[in-house]
Amino acid sequence: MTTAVEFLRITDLHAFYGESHILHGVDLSVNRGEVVTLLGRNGAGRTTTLKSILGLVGHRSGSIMINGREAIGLPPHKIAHLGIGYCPEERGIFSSLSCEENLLLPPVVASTGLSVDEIYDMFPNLKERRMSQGTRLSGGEQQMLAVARILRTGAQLLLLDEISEGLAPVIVQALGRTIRMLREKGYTIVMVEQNFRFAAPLADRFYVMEHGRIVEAFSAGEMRSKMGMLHEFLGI
Amino acid sequence: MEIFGVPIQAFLGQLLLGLVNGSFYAMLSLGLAVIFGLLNIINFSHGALYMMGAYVAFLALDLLGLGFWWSLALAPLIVGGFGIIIERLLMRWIYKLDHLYGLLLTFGLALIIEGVYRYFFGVSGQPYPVPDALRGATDLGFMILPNYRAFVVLASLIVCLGTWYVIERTRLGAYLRAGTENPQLVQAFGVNVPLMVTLTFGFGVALAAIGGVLAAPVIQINPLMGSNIIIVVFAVVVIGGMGSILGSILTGLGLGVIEGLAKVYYAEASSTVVFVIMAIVLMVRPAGLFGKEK
Amino acid sequence: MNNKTAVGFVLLVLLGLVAPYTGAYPIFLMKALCFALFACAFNLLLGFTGLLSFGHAAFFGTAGYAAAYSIKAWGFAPELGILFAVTTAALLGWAIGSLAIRRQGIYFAMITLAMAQMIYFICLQAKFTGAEDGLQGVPRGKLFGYFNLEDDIAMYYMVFANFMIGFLLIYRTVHSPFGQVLKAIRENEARALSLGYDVDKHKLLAFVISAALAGMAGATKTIVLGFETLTDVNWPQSGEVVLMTLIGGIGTMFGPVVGGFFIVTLENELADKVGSWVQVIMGAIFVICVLAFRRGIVGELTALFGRKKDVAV
Amino acid sequence: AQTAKAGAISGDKVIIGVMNDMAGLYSDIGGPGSVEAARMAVQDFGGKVLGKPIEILSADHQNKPDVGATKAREWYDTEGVDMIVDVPTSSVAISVGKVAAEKKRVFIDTGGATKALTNEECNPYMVHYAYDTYALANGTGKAIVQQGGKTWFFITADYAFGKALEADTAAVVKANGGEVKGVVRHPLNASDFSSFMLQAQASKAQIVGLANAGGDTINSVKAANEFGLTKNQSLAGLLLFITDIHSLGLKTAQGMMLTSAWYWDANDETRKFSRRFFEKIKRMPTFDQAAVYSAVTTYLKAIKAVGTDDADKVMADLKKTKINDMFAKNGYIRQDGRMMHDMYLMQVKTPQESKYPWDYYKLKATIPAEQAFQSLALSTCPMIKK
Amino acid sequence: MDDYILETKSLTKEFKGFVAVSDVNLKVKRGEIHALIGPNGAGKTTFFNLLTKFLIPTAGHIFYNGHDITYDKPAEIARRGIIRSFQISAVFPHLTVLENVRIGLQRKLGTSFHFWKSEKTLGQLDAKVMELLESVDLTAYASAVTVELPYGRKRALEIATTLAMEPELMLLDEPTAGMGHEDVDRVTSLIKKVSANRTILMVEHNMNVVAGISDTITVLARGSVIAGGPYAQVSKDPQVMEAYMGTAEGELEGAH
Ligand SMILES: Nc1ncnc2c1ncn2[C@@H]1O[C@H](COP(=O)(O)OP(=O)(O)OP(=O)(O)O)[C@@H](O)[C@H]1O
Ligand SMILES: Nc1ncnc2c1ncn2[C@@H]1O[C@H](COP(=O)(O)OP(=O)(O)OP(=O)(O)O)[C@@H](O)[C@H]1O
Ligand SMILES: [Mg+2]
Ligand SMILES: [Mg+2]
Repeated sequence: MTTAVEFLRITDLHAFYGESHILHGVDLSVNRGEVVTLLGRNGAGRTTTLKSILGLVGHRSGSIMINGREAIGLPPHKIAHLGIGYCPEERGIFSSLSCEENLLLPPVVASTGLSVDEIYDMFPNLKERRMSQGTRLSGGEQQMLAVARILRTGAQLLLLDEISEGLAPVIVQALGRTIRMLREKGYTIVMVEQNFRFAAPLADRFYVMEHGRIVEAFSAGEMRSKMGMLHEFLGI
Repeated sequence: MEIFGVPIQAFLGQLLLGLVNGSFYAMLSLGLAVIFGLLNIINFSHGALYMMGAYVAFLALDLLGLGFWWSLALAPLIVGGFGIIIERLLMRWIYKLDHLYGLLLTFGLALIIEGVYRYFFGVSGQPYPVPDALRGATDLGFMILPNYRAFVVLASLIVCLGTWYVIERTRLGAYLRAGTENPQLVQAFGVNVPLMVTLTFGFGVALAAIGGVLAAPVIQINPLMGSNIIIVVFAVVVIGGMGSILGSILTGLGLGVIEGLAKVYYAEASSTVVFVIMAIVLMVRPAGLFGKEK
Repeated sequence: MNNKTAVGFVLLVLLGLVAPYTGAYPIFLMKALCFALFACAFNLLLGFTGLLSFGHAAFFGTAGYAAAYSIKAWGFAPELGILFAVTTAALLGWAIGSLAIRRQGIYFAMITLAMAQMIYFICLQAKFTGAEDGLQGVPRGKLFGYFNLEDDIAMYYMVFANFMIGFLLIYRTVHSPFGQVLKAIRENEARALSLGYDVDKHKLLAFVISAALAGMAGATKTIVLGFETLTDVNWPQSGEVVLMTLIGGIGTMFGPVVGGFFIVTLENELADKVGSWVQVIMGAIFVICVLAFRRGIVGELTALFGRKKDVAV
Repeated sequence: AQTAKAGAISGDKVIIGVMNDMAGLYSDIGGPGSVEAARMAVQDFGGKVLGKPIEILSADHQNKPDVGATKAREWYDTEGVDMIVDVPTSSVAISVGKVAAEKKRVFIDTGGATKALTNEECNPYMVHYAYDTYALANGTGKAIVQQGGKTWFFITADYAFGKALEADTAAVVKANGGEVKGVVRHPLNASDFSSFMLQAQASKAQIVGLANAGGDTINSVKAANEFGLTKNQSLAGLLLFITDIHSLGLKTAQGMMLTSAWYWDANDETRKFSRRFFEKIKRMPTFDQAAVYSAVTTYLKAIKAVGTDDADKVMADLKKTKINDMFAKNGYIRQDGRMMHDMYLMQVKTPQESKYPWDYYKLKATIPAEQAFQSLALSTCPMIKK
Repeated sequence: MDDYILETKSLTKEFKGFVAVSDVNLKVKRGEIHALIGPNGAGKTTFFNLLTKFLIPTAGHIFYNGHDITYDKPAEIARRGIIRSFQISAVFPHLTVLENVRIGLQRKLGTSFHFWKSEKTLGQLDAKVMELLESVDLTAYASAVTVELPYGRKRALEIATTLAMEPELMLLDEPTAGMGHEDVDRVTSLIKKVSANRTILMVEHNMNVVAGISDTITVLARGSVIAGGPYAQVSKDPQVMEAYMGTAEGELEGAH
């Protein structure tokens, strides 16, 4: 086993939307090459955690170290250049851009990204609808595009929010394969997932959130022993 | 040969003159569209900024002795710079609010700018000569076209098409279009959106300023020149629909021409014709000629 | 009507009844009441339907002309003149409204502005308006053939009565089944549509009511002052009513009243004090309100006295 | 305190209110300059009349009749203002006139152009002092036809004011043997006049009459120059102030004909006044501002003559005394309130002819008062018994 | 014998040469829960949009209770009793929960244009509102402002509002998308509960839900119907497995 290199460390993160205090001191860390999943109920604050990493919330405090750099004071566009790719919950496909323009939009932040051809091989639907206006794609196609888009940029840390939502089983399986492949390529991934059955076999470690706090952390190996707790928190 | 009782020569002449006016509409509505795109603000002060452009030309000549060409280069920079200051100082605070507040803020701004200019320059207007190089007129056979007017059409076409190309065909344009829809996400991808917003506002304002400089030699420079034109430009924008850049350019030119023809056939109605067309377009195509339903 | 609204309401009525005996200038009071009603009518649209009309001067002014003309040329009694004017404004509201509601948000604002500008041009060119001279010397006449309105006090109470009628009608409209649907439309138009509501017709009705009441304000003002001119149909007047509502408090019941009085007073006071700076000051108020004072006077006050933000006073 | 005894001054002060447009369209014609002119008049009068102080108030009516009328009421009622002067913008002038009649106080309008003030809207307390649309149209039309400008084309602002100017001018042109070749009516604030210039050019009329005002006139002149119209045709401005010429510049405006009520550079008296005025305002006075000076002086003289500021007595004196000052020679105020004085047909100098700043006009003809203004026979003023 | 509430005949939708829905003949039996499934981009949402008039069909017809409704307007459709729920939750955020449902009931009163009446006249509806809230387990929240509700509750509220319209036919587009397991279960049983006396047509990717409550399933792929019938039958169809699952082994169970 190689020694784990810490890629992301969040300490005592508080986040606010306007006056509402959403995150109350989140601590978590992710090592290079790991896949980590955040679990929790609707509204637990998982999306907010991802957004806070990128500085997309109203106000935040605490510490966010990305690859050894403190990101808490940086504006979002600088944080992205530390090597982060973000796939938002609501997909964020641009309607005034074609499918392909959407795909090519995010600036490349490192040279290690996938090529457009590789991406099209992975998602044949997108190739077919390449010239279509972004939001004319079906819900699922948009979801694929949102994931595909950040694979091109070479970002090493991927923040994926509910990527399996609204996808046909066949695509969900394909996504699972993609994640595994990305992990093999050394990408670091933080996923937020509602779909535990999708996330369970993929992740190395899990965090469980509740009311803006991390309430549990365990590794894939400990999963069996934690089922009772998961059932209590998530009704799984 | 006559067209509806007007000799064809005169008809062509009027068509051409309409195009000149259309150039101003096009340039102003383009500026509005660019700003609206990224900031989601209808810039009510656009007319006032257009007026400022004309005043820069006047002052450059009056105080510094700098001629038209200098002004054409300076005005967009100065007024655009002013726009950037406004954006940084005022606009940023209202992006998260309902878009109507943007309209109200810029309306107030227009009142202030206009009021200040009235105070310092009075209302009776300032003279501005046609630049020497463009003096005189060319006999086109069917009409005598002042060279300066021809220049206005050409210059505004170049500016407009240049803008169109950048926005619709380049990567920078793609950022702009994407930023229009979801600025947060574009920023999360690593694009410096606040800077982009500021510069875009500055650019839209600069377009207005260029319009002002171009207008200076042909119409009276006075503090009210902006508010006279801005409402018509709003109508142009409604007719064209703010959806497309090319749309605002074409609508601007087209309405200039229609208005020009109205001046020949029924001059009394030439200032209402744009509004009538707006009403008709709204009945047939609520989203405007080039607009997309949201 | 909740308790605090009721208190405010009683206060308003009392103030209104005793105002002419406080030494305040009667013409000024009447004028201010007319503008307050105008702002309330406008607020029905902006505050309670979420539609920003930038052309409300069209209704205010057109009704003014209708009243002035019918009274002066046809010898209508004041009440008939007002009725005629309100009808005219409502019809115009229906015509402009049908076009404007085809678009939303900023477009709506621009369309109303442009249509109002067209009305301005028509008023400028038409014969019966007297163009830039205006329609002057409109007699106040006798209300119901009995009350001589030449008497300022009688006139005042008629204006106040008009104001109260308008104000109560707006209150009723906001708190009616119709008002509920308007609120729903403002919140989520697509959902209201899918629940089977004809959204456009509801918006149009709100628009027409607002136009009619703006017309009532305009007609009353004409009778008070005895003339109607282009100023009232021109776009700065549309801007002014927005400012009144904004500064008083958008979406509050009493805000526009306060705003109306505030601006009319300001305009009057500034007239012989600051000379050419009036416009700049108005502009600055706009900017300040938008940046730092969005709830307006009444909104801020209610917030100060610890009410919930969402309460429409 | 309304009915003052002979020898009494109401409120122990004479208060004069200068009301006009301080920042809008007409602010350069009157505006702060009028206030200054009124002050100069008071100063020249010695600051006191019948031993009582004279005070000047000023207000900006913002071109809004309701602001003007409300202010006027307040002035007359609560501030004790005895006379209001200036008031440009026809609608405001008429409504202030109504207030004056109701309150029975003096109102001398110098800034308004509408001839309605001495016709259907006339009243016993109102004087129309400087000019009106009839005088402008009539003076210019007649004088030009007499000088050989027989064929006319009108560019008219399409509303009552423009149409009245056009109609009055056309009538006098025809009466003097001229011909109207055509008319084009443009909407207010048309901004681009090139298209109308083409039509004017095509008409081949000798004179192109501009029956519009302010920015419309200026933009017309600019377009006329650009299209070379002035090579073969002459422009006649029916309502032009010296400030308009200033803003056009002589290069553009040269050769135009126009009628003016007064010119600063006419004689030593006018020059003396104007130089003093220029010291303060940095502009030469317009005829409106000169008229304000004259009107205030005339009013104060009348008070002195009758020994009271009682409006009825003052008005009676005003209507029988001749006015002789730097503004008017042998002027008098007619029954309908019209102040009768000579008008002047001017031609704008070429840049070569102009020797010093503001040296803009040369006198082409003096139009005697009786010819310049509408005759009483034509007046629709109800006070005139026919 | 079979009573069909909704029937489409050769329904087709083309977008600039791309056929999203192609010649679909679908029959929905009265009183059933009918699920529409299929891979992403199959045309399910487009099909829904055609039914509710958000899109105009290129060809084909739609019959509802025997009437041709192909060219009706959206509001007319709603008045006929076809109500659709949105994929993104559609509530009136700043109204209370009670008012939300009442808006749904209010239309039938016929007073929606009555600006001269007091809103107190709406009080007569409150009993009915509470009944509806009861049925979706929201009574406790009646006076809460809607924005403050948790996600799953908002969906429940939306269903209550929809029920207030007394729809004969409810169209649900991915009703459980983005929900946690608890909420999924809550909403599933809710759908089952309200399906009494009415017909439900829903699009859903969660196979547990589909398997649990639907009576009939239609599978769409590339715009065409490839299979239809009860769950047991459809889930064994190799073509469906191929198109939907990606693997032909095993039973159709879904990734959830
Ligand atoms: N823009 C916002 N403004 C105010 N509050 C917000 C905003 N976005 C989210 N919240 C609140 O923050 C809390 C956490 O939301 P978050 O989106 O992080 O939850 P989540 O765990 O991702 O759940 P979900 O499964 O619903 O996506 C919720 O209570 C939500 O209502
Ligand atoms: N307005 C449109 N213009 C062009 N193509 C469209 C339009 N709307 C949908 N499409 C295309 O039609 C196809 C079907 O889309 P639809 O949204 O109906 O799929 P769906 O079955 O709902 O898929 P999902 O399960 O992913 O939501 C997609 O390929 C989409 O790209
Ligand atoms: Mg989330
Ligand atoms: Mg779909």
